[in-house]
Formats: sequence, C-alpha cells, structure tokens
Amino acid sequence: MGDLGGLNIMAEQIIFYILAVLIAIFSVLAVTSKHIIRSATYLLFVLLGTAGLYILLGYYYLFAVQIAVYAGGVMVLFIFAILLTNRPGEKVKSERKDRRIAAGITSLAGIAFCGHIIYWNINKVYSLVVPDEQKVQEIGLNLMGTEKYQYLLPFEFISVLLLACIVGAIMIARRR
Amino acid sequence: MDYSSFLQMTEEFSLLAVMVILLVYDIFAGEKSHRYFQPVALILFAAHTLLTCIPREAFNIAGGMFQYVPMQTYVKTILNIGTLIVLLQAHKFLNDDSNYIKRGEFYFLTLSTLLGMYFMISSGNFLMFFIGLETASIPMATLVAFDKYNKKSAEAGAKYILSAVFASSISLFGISLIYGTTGTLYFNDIATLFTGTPLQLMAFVFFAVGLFFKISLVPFHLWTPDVYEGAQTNITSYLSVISKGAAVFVLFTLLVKVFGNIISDWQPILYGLAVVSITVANVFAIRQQNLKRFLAFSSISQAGYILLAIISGTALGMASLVYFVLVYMFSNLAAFGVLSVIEQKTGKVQMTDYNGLYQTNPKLSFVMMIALFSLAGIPPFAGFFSKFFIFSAAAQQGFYVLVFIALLNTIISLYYYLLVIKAMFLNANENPIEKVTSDFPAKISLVICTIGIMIVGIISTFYNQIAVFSFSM
Amino acid sequence: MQYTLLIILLPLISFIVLGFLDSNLKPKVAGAIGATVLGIITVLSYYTAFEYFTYHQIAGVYEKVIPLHVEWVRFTEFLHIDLGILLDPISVMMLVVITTVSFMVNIYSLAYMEGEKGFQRYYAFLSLFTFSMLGLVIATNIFQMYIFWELVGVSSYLLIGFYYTKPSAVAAAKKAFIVTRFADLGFLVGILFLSFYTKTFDFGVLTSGDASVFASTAGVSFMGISGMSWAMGLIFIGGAGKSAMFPLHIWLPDAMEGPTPVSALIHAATMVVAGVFLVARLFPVYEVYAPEVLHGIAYVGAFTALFAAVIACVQTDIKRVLAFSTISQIGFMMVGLGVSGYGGHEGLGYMASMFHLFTHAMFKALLFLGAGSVIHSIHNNELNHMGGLRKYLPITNITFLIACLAIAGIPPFSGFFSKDEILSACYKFSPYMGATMTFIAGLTAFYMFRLYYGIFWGKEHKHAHTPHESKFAMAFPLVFLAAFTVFAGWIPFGHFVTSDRANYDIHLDYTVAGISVAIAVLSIILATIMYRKESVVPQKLASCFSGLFKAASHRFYIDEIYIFITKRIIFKHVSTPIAWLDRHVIDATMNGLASTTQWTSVKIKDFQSGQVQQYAYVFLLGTLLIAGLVLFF
Amino acid sequence: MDILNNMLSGQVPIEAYLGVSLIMFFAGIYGFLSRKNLLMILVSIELMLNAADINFVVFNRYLYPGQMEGFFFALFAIAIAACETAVAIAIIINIYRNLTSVEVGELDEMKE
Amino acid sequence: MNFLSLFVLVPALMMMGLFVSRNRKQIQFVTATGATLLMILSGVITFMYLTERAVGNVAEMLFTADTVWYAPFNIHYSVGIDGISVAMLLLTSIIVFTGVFASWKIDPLPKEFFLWYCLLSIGVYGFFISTDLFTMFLYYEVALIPMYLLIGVWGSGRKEYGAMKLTLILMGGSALLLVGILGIYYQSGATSMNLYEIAKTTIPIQAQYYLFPLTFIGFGVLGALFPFHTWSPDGHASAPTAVSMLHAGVLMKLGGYGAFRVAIYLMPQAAHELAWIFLILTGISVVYGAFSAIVQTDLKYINAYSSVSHCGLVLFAILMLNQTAMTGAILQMLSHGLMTALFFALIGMIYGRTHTRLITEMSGLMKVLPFLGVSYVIAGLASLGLPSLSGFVAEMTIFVGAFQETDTFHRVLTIVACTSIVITAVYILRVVGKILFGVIQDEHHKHLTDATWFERISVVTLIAAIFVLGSAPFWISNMIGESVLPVITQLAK
Repeated sequence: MGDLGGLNIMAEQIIFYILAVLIAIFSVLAVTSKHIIRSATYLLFVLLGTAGLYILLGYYYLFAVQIAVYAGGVMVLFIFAILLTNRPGEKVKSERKDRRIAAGITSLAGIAFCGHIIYWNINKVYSLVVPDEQKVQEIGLNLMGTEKYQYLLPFEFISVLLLACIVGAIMIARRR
Repeated sequence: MDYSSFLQMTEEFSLLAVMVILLVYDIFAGEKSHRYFQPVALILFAAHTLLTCIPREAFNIAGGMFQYVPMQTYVKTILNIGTLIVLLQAHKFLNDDSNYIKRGEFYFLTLSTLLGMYFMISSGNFLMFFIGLETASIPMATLVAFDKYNKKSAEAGAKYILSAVFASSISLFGISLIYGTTGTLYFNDIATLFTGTPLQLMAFVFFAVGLFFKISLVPFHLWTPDVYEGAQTNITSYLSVISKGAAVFVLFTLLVKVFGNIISDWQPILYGLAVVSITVANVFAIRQQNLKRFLAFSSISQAGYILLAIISGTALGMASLVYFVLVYMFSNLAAFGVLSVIEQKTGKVQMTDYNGLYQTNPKLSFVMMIALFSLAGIPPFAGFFSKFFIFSAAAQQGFYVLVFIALLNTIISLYYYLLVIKAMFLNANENPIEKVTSDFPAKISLVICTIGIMIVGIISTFYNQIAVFSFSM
Repeated sequence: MQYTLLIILLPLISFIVLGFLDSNLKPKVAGAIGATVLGIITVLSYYTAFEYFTYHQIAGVYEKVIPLHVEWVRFTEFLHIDLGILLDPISVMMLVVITTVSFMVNIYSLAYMEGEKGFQRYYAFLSLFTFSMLGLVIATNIFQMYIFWELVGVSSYLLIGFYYTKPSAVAAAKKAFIVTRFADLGFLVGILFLSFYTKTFDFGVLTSGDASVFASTAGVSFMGISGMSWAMGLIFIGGAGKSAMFPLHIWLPDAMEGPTPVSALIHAATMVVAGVFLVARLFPVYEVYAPEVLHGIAYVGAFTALFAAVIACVQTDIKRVLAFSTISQIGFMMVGLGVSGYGGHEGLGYMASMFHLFTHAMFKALLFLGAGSVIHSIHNNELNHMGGLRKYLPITNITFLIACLAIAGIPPFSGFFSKDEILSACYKFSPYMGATMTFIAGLTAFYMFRLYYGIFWGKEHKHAHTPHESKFAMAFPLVFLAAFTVFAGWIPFGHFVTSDRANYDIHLDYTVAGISVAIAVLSIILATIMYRKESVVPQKLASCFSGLFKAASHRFYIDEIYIFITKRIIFKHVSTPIAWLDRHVIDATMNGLASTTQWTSVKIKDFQSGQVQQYAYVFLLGTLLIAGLVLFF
Repeated sequence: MDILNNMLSGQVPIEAYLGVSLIMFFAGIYGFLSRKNLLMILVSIELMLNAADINFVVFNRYLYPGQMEGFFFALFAIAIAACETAVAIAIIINIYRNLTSVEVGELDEMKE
Repeated sequence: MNFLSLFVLVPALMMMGLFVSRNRKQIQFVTATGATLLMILSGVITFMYLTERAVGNVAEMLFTADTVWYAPFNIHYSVGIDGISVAMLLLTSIIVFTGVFASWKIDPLPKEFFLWYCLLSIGVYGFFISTDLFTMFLYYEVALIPMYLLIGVWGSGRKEYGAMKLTLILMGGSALLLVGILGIYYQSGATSMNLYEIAKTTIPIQAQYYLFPLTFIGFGVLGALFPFHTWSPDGHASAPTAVSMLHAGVLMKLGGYGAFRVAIYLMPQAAHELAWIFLILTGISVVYGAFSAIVQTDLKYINAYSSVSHCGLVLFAILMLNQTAMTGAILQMLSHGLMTALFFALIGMIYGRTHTRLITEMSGLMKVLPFLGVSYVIAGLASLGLPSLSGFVAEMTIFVGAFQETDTFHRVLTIVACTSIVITAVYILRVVGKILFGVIQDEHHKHLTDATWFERISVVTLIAAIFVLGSAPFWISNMIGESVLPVITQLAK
C-alpha cells in the first residue's frame, strides 16, 4: 500500500459518493416523475448506478449481468410496454395527495426505523480486502458444483422457473 | 462432481418428468391424439402421486441445499392428492372452447408451481427457498389471470402479481439482512448463528411477512378475497389449498429449524396474528354474498387456526399441522368442487342462488354441507379432529387463552357456515338452480373428498402415520 | 292384621279399574263397583277397629301395630321413605270415620250424580280420594303422610274441578290446590328440618318419647326461635293449609263448587281434618319440644273459629254457610289440641278434639248431604230461593234438624259431648279461651238455625217444579248418619282415643256444659225469632252494623287480599318483569352480541377497498408494526 | 478539507452502501404506494429488488468475503426479478387489453 | 368395541337402513325396528348391570372396553357404564322410541328427518357410554349439530332464528368446555384422557380454579344454566315434536351428566370452593324459570321455561355435593326427561290439531281430546311433583339431600328452591285450566279427533315410564346412589 493506495481509496470513495447521490436522486425521481418514459429512464440510471457500485465492490461479473439483464432485457420490456400502453407525452396520474403524503411519511419512518436498527447493529468490524478480479472460471465452477457453496441445483431449478414464466407470459400475452 | 446424488430427489424428478412429457405431448401431438391429453395427464399425475408416496431415509444433497426428511413425502403427497383433485375438477372447465387450446399451459403452469412448492419444502438454503417461493407464485399469477378475457380474472392476476412481488421484495430484503447478520444462507448454519439481535429480529420479520402473505394472514391477507373471487374457481381452490398448505408447512419448518432460537419472539407474533386473522376474517366472512369471497375469508380464518399448531413448535404441533392441512384440503376442495360444478353449469356463485338447492341437487348439497361442517369443526367429520388436535397442541404449550379466543371464533364461523347450509336446506326458493349433473372426473373428485372428510377423522391411521415422522426443535 | 292392606288396596284397584275403563263401563256398573268396594272396606275397617280395640291393649295402653312395613326409597343412611301401615287409636278411628262417610257418600252419589256426564270418572276419583285419605291416616312416617297428603290434594283438585266446563269450578279447584300447595311447602320444609335433626321420618321413633332422638336439636336456633319450633311450626303450616286455618282458609268456601257429596266427604268430614290429624299424630313432639307452637295453634284455631263463625252468619249460599261452619269447627278441634297437655286428664283437649273430629265428621257430612238433597230438589244453592221446604222434604228436614242440634251442642246429640269436652279443656287452659269458645259455640248455634229456618221454614218460594223428597239411595245415608249423630255421643270415647293411648273416663263438667247449653239454646231462640218467619230484625241488625255486615259478607276481604297478592304482586310485579327481563335483557344480550358482530362487519367493509396499493400500505404498516413491537417490547 | 480528508480516508463505510440501498428500497415502496400507473408501480418494484441485491453484494464483500453466497444470491435474484417483470408486464398488457387502461384505480371491481 | 358400542352402532345401522329406504313404509319399519331394538338393548343392559352388581362386582365402571385411538394424544375410545349411565341409557331409549312414534307421519322429507334424528341419538348414546374426555366431547358435539337442521327444516314459527340461536349458544358452551377439557388433561399430567385415569391424579388447585368454571359453565349451558338459558325457549318453541322431546328430554341432561362426571368428579377441590357461585346461579334458574313460565302464553315457551327451572334443580342438586342430592339430581334428570318429553309430545299433538300453541286461543279441549287431555293432566301432575309420579321422588331426594348441608346459605337456597314446587303448580294448573277445561270457544276445535294409535303408543310408553319411576323408584335410586359414591369419595379427598 502507500499513497497510491490511499489515492485509489480516495478516488473510490469519491466515485462511490457520486454514484450514491445519483442513485438516491434518480430513485426518488423515478418514483415521482410525472412522465412515465422519464421515470423509466431514471430507473435505467439507477440500475446503471447500481452496476457501478458492483464494479466498485469488485464484482465485475455481476456488473455485466446487471447491465445485460436489466438494461438489455428488462428495460426493453418496459419501454415496449410503455409505448404500448401510453400515448407519448401523456402525464400519468398520481395517487390522491393525502395518500401520497401518508406513503411518504411511512416510507420516511421506515427508513428511519430500519436505518436506526441497521446502523446500530450491523457488524462494522471488517477488513476490506482490496478487490481482486474475480475469475469467471471460478464462478462457473461454483455454478456447476454440487458441494456446499456451489450452485448447480438452484441453477437448474431456476430454469424451470424461467420456462414457466415464459410459458405463462406468452399464454397471457398472446392473442387467442 | 457427483451429479448422481441428485437422483435421490425422486419426487421432484418424477414431477419434472410428468411436466416434460406433457409439454412435449402438448406441443407435438396431432389434433386427433390431443383429445387424450387430459386423461393422459391425469393418469400420469396419479401415477406420480402413487409412485412417490412412500417416505424414505432422510438425506442432504448439494451441500445441504436440499434437505429431505420423511415428513416431506407426506406433505408432498397431500399436495399431490390435492392437486389431482383440483385437476379432476378442472377437467370440464378445460374442455371449454375458449380454454381447450390452453390446456397444456394450464397443466404445465400448475405443475411448475407444484414443483416450486416441492423445492420450497425441501430447501435447505435461502436461495433454494426463495427460488422455490417464486416458482410457486409467479406462474401462479398467470394462472390467476388464466381466463384472460375476463375482466375479473385479469384484475385478479394484476393484483396477485403486484402483491406477490411486493411481498417477495420485502422478503428478499429480509433475507439479505439475515445474510448480513449471519453470513450464510444455509439453514443449518443459520440456526446456530441466529441469536436474536435486533437486526436479526427485524430481518426475520421482513422475511416472514413474505410467508405470511402466502398463507394470507391478517393484515397481509387483503389480496386474498379479490384474487379468489376473480380467479377461475379451480385455480382459486388450488391457491387456497395447495399453495397455502405448502406455505404453512414451510413456515413451521423454518420457524422450528432455522429460527428456533428466537422462539420467544416469534411466538407472540404468531399469537397476535392468529387472533387477528381468525377474528377479522370471521367478521368479514359474515356478510359475504359471493361464495368464492366467502370461502376466501373462511380460508383466512382457517389459516389463523393453523397458526395454533405452528405456535406450539412441537412435534405434536407439526403432526397436527400436516393433518390439519390434509383435512382442510378435503373439506375446502369439496366445497370448491361443488361450487365449480355449479358455476360451470350455471355461472351462479351468489349465496342467494343457492337457496333451495337441496330440492334439486340433494347430493351436491350434501357434499357441500359436510364440507362446511368439516370446516366448522363439527364431528364426526374430519374437521373436528383436526381442529381438536391443533387446539390440543397449542394447549399443551399452555396457550389456553389463545385456544379460548379461537374457540369463541368458531361460533362466528359456525354461524356463517350455517348461513350457506341454511340457504341450501332451509330457504325456500321458487326457482332453485336446476338439476346439475357433474361430469365424471368432478364426480370422482367429490367422492374422494367426501370419503376423505368422512374417514380421515374416524380412522386414526392417518394421523398416527403422520405423527411417526413429525419433528420439532 | 295383614288384611288392613286390603283397606288401602281395594280403593286403589277400584280407581285403576274405573279410571282405565272409564266410559267403556256402564255408569250403573261403575257406581256399583265403587259403592261395593267401599262397603267391603267399611266392614273391614269396622272389623279392624273391633279387633284393635279388643285385642291390642297391653296394660291399659293401646299398642302401636305395624302390620306392614317396606322401605320405598332410601335417601341417606338414616332417612328413608317407608311405606307401611300404622294402627293406633287415632288411625283406627280415622279408618272408621273415613270409610263410613265415604261409603255413605258413595251410596248417596248413586242417586245424586245420576245421569251426570263422567259418572264413571266421578267414582274413579272418589275411590282415588278414599285411597289417598286412608293412606294418609295409616302412614307410619311423616314422609309417607306427605305423599298421601299430596295425593289427597290432587284428588280434591280433581273432584272440585269435576264440572270442568264450569269456569268457576276450574278456578276453585286451582285455588284449592295452589293454596294447599303453598301450605305444603311449609310442611315440606318442616319435614326437612325435623328429619335432619332427628335423623328419622318415623312416627314411631318421633313419638316414642325417647329424648335422645331430639338430642341434636338442642341449642339449634334460627332468628331467635328454636329449631324445633321452626320445624313444628312449619309442619303446622301444612296442616293449617289442609285444614283451612286462617289465613289459608280461602280455598275451602270456593271448593264448594264441586259436587255436593264431594263437599260432604272431602271438605267437611275427612280431608279438611287432616291438619288436625297431623297435629294429633305429632302431638307428643309438639307438647314436649314446641309448646309455644302448640299454643300458637290454639290461638290460630280460636281466631279461625270466631272469624269463620262470624262470616257464616251472613252468607247466603247454603253450602258456603256450611263451609264456614266447617272452618269454624275445625278451629274448635285445633283449639282442643292446642290447649291440651299430655296424658290423663291433662290430655283432655286431645281426646276432646279427636272426639269432636269424629262426631263432626258425621254430622257435618249429614248436613252437607242434607243440603245436597235440598239443592238436588230445587237446583239452587241460594238461601233466598228457599223457604218452607219442610213439607216437601220431610226426611231431609228431620235429619238436618238433628244435625243442627248436634252442631249447636244440644244434648243428647253427639256434638254436645265432644264440644263440651273441648270447652272444658279450654277453660282449664285459660278462662278467656273458654269464654271465647263458648261464645263461638253460641254463634254456631245461631247461624246453623238461621240456615235451618231459612231452608225449611219461612216464606215458601216458587219453584219451577215441585220439590220432592229424594230417592232411597239419598235418603238412606241421611238416616244412617242421623242415627249415628244421635247416638255417637254416648260412645265412651276416652276409652279408645287419648293422648297417651291409655284409658280415660270422660266426666262431664256440668258448669261448662250448663253454660254452653244455655248459650246455645239462647242463640237458637234468637235465630228462631229472627228467621222462623219473615222478620225485619235481620235487616235492621244488618243496617245497624253495616260495616261489619258488609265486611263479613265479603269474608273480610281476605280473598281480595289474595287476589291482590297473586295478580298484582306475583303476576304483575314479579313474573311479568322477570319474563320481560328474560326477553329484553338476557336474551337481548345474546342477540346483541350477534348484532354487534354483524354491525362491525358492515362497518369495516371499506377496509377491503379493492385498491391494491392500499393493500400494500396495510401490508407495510403491518410489517413495520410487528417489527416495532418485536424490537421495542 | 480535513474533514473531507478524514471522511474520505480509509474505506467506504458499509453503512454508506446500506444507506443507499435503504433509500432505494423505500423510494421503491413510496413509489408502489403512490403511483397510479401499473408500469410505474413495476418500476418501483424494480427499485426494491435492486436494493436487496445491493445488500447481498455489500454484505458478501464487506463481511463475509470467504464465500460467494451473497454474490450468487444477487445473481439469481436478478434473474428472478427479470422473470417477475416479464410476467407482470404480460399481465399488465392483458389488463390494458381488457380495460384499455393501466390505471391501478380501475382495478376495483372486486372489493368489500 | 364391546357390546356397549351397539348403542352407537344400532342408530348407525338405522341410518344405513334409512339411506336405502324407498318409501314411508320402509322408513317407518326401519325406525320402529331400530327404536325397539334400542329399547330392548337398554333393558338387557340394565338387567345385566344389576345382575353383575348383585354378584358383587364393585368396579366403578362395568363392561369397560378400551381401544387406543389417537396414541399421540393418548386418546382412547373407551366405554363403560355405571348405574347413572344405565339410567341415562334407559331414558334415552325410551325417548328415542317414543320420539319415533311421535313423528310417525313427519312431513316433509321423512327420510332426512330420521337420518338426522339417528345421528342425534348416536351423539346422545355415545356420550353416555363414553369414559374418555375426548370421546365424550366428540359425541357431545355430534349431538349438537343435527339440531340445527332438524329445527330449521322441520320446525315451526321462527325456526331459522331459533335454530341458529340454539346452535350458536350451545356451540359457545362447547367452546368453554373444550378449553376446560384440554386444560384438565394437560394440567393433570395424566397419561390418558380417560376420566378414571385422570381422577387418580390431582389437578393443581390454581388450575382447578379456572378449569372448573369453564367445564361447569360449558356443560351448564346445555343444562340451561342461568343466564345462558335463552336458547332454550326459542329453540324448543320452534323445534319439531320429536326433536323437542329428545332435546329437552335427553340432550339437556348431557349438561347435568357432564357437569357431574367431569367438572365435579375431576375437580373436587374447586367444586368445594366455587360451588357457591353456581349454587346461586342455579338457585336463580330454578325460581326464575318458574316465574317466567307463569306469564307465558305459548305452550312450548311455558314448558321450555319450566325446563329451565327443572334442569336448574338438577345442577343445583349436583352442586350440593352430597350423595343424596346427587342421586336426586340424576333422578331428576330421568324424571324431567320423561315428563318434559311427554309434554312436548302432547304439545306437538295438540298443535298438530289446533294449529296454535297459544293458550289464549284454546279452551275446553278435554271434551274433544279426552286422551290427550288426560295425558296432559298427568304430565302436569308429574311436573308439579305428585307422589307416585316421577317428579316427586326426584325432587324430594334433592330437597332432603340439599338439606343435609348445614350452613344457612345452603339451607336458605334449598328453601328458595323448594318454593319452585308451588310456582310450578301455579303455571301448570293455569295451563291445564285454560286449555283443557272450560267450554270450547273455537268452532273448529269442536271437530278435532283424538290421538291416533301411534301417538298413543308414544304417550302411553312415556306415562308408563313416569309411573314406574315414580312408584317403584327404589331399584333405580339404589343403582344411582351407589354409582354416585365414587364421586363422593373423590370429593372427600
């Protein structure tokens, strides 16, 4: 370690805070925006921000998955659905004001409550190893293994879920 | 890497095989041979039920991600029988013109949710558990919206998916916190690490509400009546019996196996939930006119009763719980069966439509009556025994007041069950529902249910068998 | 003396046969069966009396004979109801009285009730009554007595209500039953008290004089009154009810709604003296352990005698006059018992009372039967519809006169002897008591002759058809009883029935006898002046004492008080409110619970709004709430 | 500057990551409760799921770096989230076909 | 399964027979045969019981049998009888028998009627032969539910209301009971739910303090304990004849029997300590019921309130906790069962003819309906405690027994209870006077016909039973008396 390390760390911190602020702001914007398409865009930013966090934490594979699945898959679905159901430029209605306020207060209370509990109880004794690059091979082996901490069974199982969802979604979405 | 150990999951593989065969059949069979799709499906599924009904030695595979204990075979068999009954009852509905084409999907989706429940039941790891939970609920949403040109059905589907996803998000957040505090997702490891710090408690609550949602306990129940009403009747019965049955069993095992250390914390939670669920559901049920909504509230209050078995956390409670699910399955499916037979024929689901039903349909009325009596816990029907046992299990742990409150509620529940019976037997009606002849599979299903209601209580073998493999902390 | 069982059983059999066959039997046959059975048991009881009084005296004391005794129900180790037959002087005497009068009434009814619908039923009831009454007198224990006591009450109810289509008869029957039932409550509680302390129901044990039986009663007291007084007082209430003592007498005048022979049998000769018999039966207990109660009995008896006599003077219904006369005479008997001591001369009152019971039964039955004969001939009971009937009804006239003389206490008729002994006993007890009773005796003579003259003398009244003397069946009992009345006084009663069951020679106290006879004669003369011919004196007297007259003819408003208590208080202010309470408070609470639940159900329906976001909101709140509760509590 | 320096020296504290995820989570909840458009609600749900994913990853990296459980859970969770979204969107489109609207307020035919 | 189970089996077979019956003739054949069989059976049992006792068998329960049913809960199916059960079985058989004849021509749906009727009798019989808490409770509930349909379908007047009320309130009672039973089982630490096993243990006194009220009230509700009696008037008023008979005649006895067998027997200490509370309640029941009956105008209401009064006496006597009073209580159960059944039978028959039950609308019926009239009078006399009819023996045993308690509280209550015999006389005579005596007012009533043969069978059987019980009570009273002893010994512990 040394200065460079310190600088690295500081840079990492700065990047993190920028990302954190962006994520927070876009999260809020995503759920408050009056235009649905903008809302979706903000969501995309949040997801990208999250992907950024994954990089910061050294999980590049997850970063890739996040980008691929969310930005590539889910957002496309969203955009598609939005275009199908909304006329462009149309503002979407919000809930009644009192309900919004109630929801806001509850959410803030929830943040306060959970934040309080998490902050005071989370284990803060940790020594962060500087993230070394995860080997995809290792991931692949773990994904294909049957020992403890290996994930072949869920991997196989989730395929059933995916298949079922596809079948179900197609059944619902197709005409006749 | 030894994949052969996976072969021990016979139940899952057998079900998967049925699913695959049906999927292939559905896709590739010609118009002509497609007529035999349903009989083949039913026979295959029945065969699966029979083949997998024998308990085996307990085992762990995939490093403890999949944990089998013999009790699970009973639970899965109960779910299988229930599913079979539902499929039998759905036979006619699937032969309708509008649904004929979707039969393959129906079976595939139903069985995949069932498979999800299997994994949920046998999981030894939160990841498996979560995937199982989602597999049991996401395809379920499409089933709820199955009748997609029906506004109600579509609405119900939307409500279900939104609520389910909301619940699973919170649950997922809870799991993440559990992971954060224990550092592992394996049940066996968590059990020792989970000591009840505040964060762990919060994590537990966040996680548990996901299951409470599935079991539809008050106040996590609000989606239930709407979805039950909107979904096609057979799917409603599937939802109310199979899905719920799996969830309560899982709740019990999780509470006992994973969260056993914080028993003094979850017992009060369940206590409160049981009281609130039973009471609120009963009060709501009183004035329901739509029988599906009515049964929805009834099933919520039944869920409250089930908590009495869970709260004890003993082997006795476990056996009583499984037994209760078995009995509840027969009773509720009988009621829904009658409902679906009549609904498919006449489209009537209002209580006033049932006025004077006995004059024209004595057999259906009779089945409905014993089903409701069984739900109300009236001897000599099985419901009496199951209720008695869960009360007994709770009383054994000293929850007398809870038992007492639950019992007082049985008065209210008896009242509304009697309302239906009154409609069928007592109320005069100029134009009762005309004579309805049910199709053969539905008849079989009703006969199975009736026999089940009649003998499962009086013959103690069922309970005693279940009790052999029940376990506790 | 096992055959005495037959005396009981035969009427029962007769009742069962008649009751079951009912209208399948010809009336004549039914009557014949009833009368024959009575005839047989009359003979049997005479024979019993003969045998008993002849052979069962040991050292001058009549022994108690128990020819039959079985345990019926066992309550506790000590307490058990037995059924048996106890023969001692008073029960044997009662056997004679009951069978005789009953036999006469049975014969009389053959003619009197001829052609009535339900003739068979009537005879069945008569048999039932005879059975019950006989059972009562031969009871070996107090509970057996209570049993037959109740049966007697029911037979009385049935017979009073014989004309069940007549509302007044039904009402009278009901009243009789309920009033006596009320009194029986006292009896029952008294029995409970007594038996609890003495650990026995048995008369033999109770009256044996064995003090150890009562040992546990010592020191027992409640509200300042000793336990035995409570017990015996309560038992007396039972007796007072049956024997129509004030204020429980109100049922008896109304009971005259029954057929006249029934009145003669039950409400003059037999059942109404059950109370007297009860006190006599338990006399040793009263005398030793509850003397103040015994005195109370005397005062109650005296007051009742006076009270009833006054009322009898102004009543116009001949049966009612006789009814009040009965009440008054029973009062005499009660006084006799009340003033009596135990044994020898001390026990004079006891003996006199029993004697009076005996003679009174005969002549009062005679009076009633006579009245029945009159009523039968003119179909009316009102005194002002009568008059001058002596021409048409010669036998009735003579026999009635004999009875009147007897009751008035004119020698040598039987009433004189018995009443005189009572008066003697009274004087012995206290001069005031003696004087009062003498005065009442005078009143008795007066109202009896008022009655007699009113019926048979005075202005002749127009009748729908000419009255005529009754048939033989009715005349025979009159003559028979008249003969009895004439001669019964000469029976040396003290040789048979005394308080200590030892012989006692009756001595006439001539002073007492002289005074009472003189007063009786004076009263008769007064009555003769006033009522033999039409006279203005009664009217004048009536207007003179209009208050008293009116009160007396309304029987001193006792009935009104009862009606007030029952209708106003019990019905209106107890039962109706309770019934209201039941429906509108207790039941309403139950219904209220139900409707509250329903109401809640309607009120909270908006909770289930159909809005999925609201569902999620509730979901979230629930989660946070549970988490909060778990964490912070 | 010192303060900033102090703050920035050392590693990013775990609380900061958790704070981000918490904000995201409750923003999602707020959105779920306050938006009327079904798709917007779905957007909110994505936020909630994503927040949980971050938690897993953070915990894994910071507290339990020995195994990759959190990592894999996040991986699977992303897949599941995609499934959910797909099905939900299918159902929403179905709603749109039936009601020509995706307003959640319209979904109240069944209530009480 | 020993032969006692025949009592449950025969009605079950009857149900099967009814199931295959095609017409009314067959239904009548099946029911009459079955009912007669039950009569014979109970006669045989009585005889066997007495013989067994005579040869000196002193076990608490005879003819016991025990089969493990639900092993994890130690639930056994165990049966056995003592003198009390024998008496109750006799009573049940008589009433079931007469009930069958009283509803000989029931309309509509005779088959269903008798099916439910048989189920009801299964419950009652089963309850009386059970010696296991669970089976007792099971049968108890079995007996409750057919009532709803029997009243609801075949009843009259506000039948739905009455049926619902009855069912729910009784269900409430059984809710209390269930908690009580579970509590007893777990607190006693017994290894079986068998009554006699539990009796060998001692339940902690603190537990007894809440378990005793629970069980006692639980059973008391069925025994029309004040203030939980309100189901009785409405329920009885709307029930069909045979159901009223069976319900008032036997089912209400389940309450007293259960209170005796479970509440008192298993929790003697609490019984001693808490009896006074319930004594007051039952004392109120006795007088209150009687007073309420006075002003009623509906025949069935009168009888229902009178049942409240008489059944109150049963519980009252049980709470006196001595042998005599308890024997009296059981006798009173028998007696009340018989006479109230007779009453309801007669009321049903009269109602079937006049189509009214209001006493204000009837008069002089004795003239046209002599048989029914006389029977009614006999029933009335039995009710007001005429010697030689059953009511007398029972009441006297109770009063004598109750009076053995020496303190003022018990004494005063006893005397208060005694007053009921007067009040009873008032309302009985009022009714008899109003409806039977007097002149017929209603023209239609002049052409009524008297009882038919099957009605006569029913009525005569009941009267005969009342008479036998009243005139020859010694054997039954001794039989009961000795069977009460175990409870007394338990109380003396």
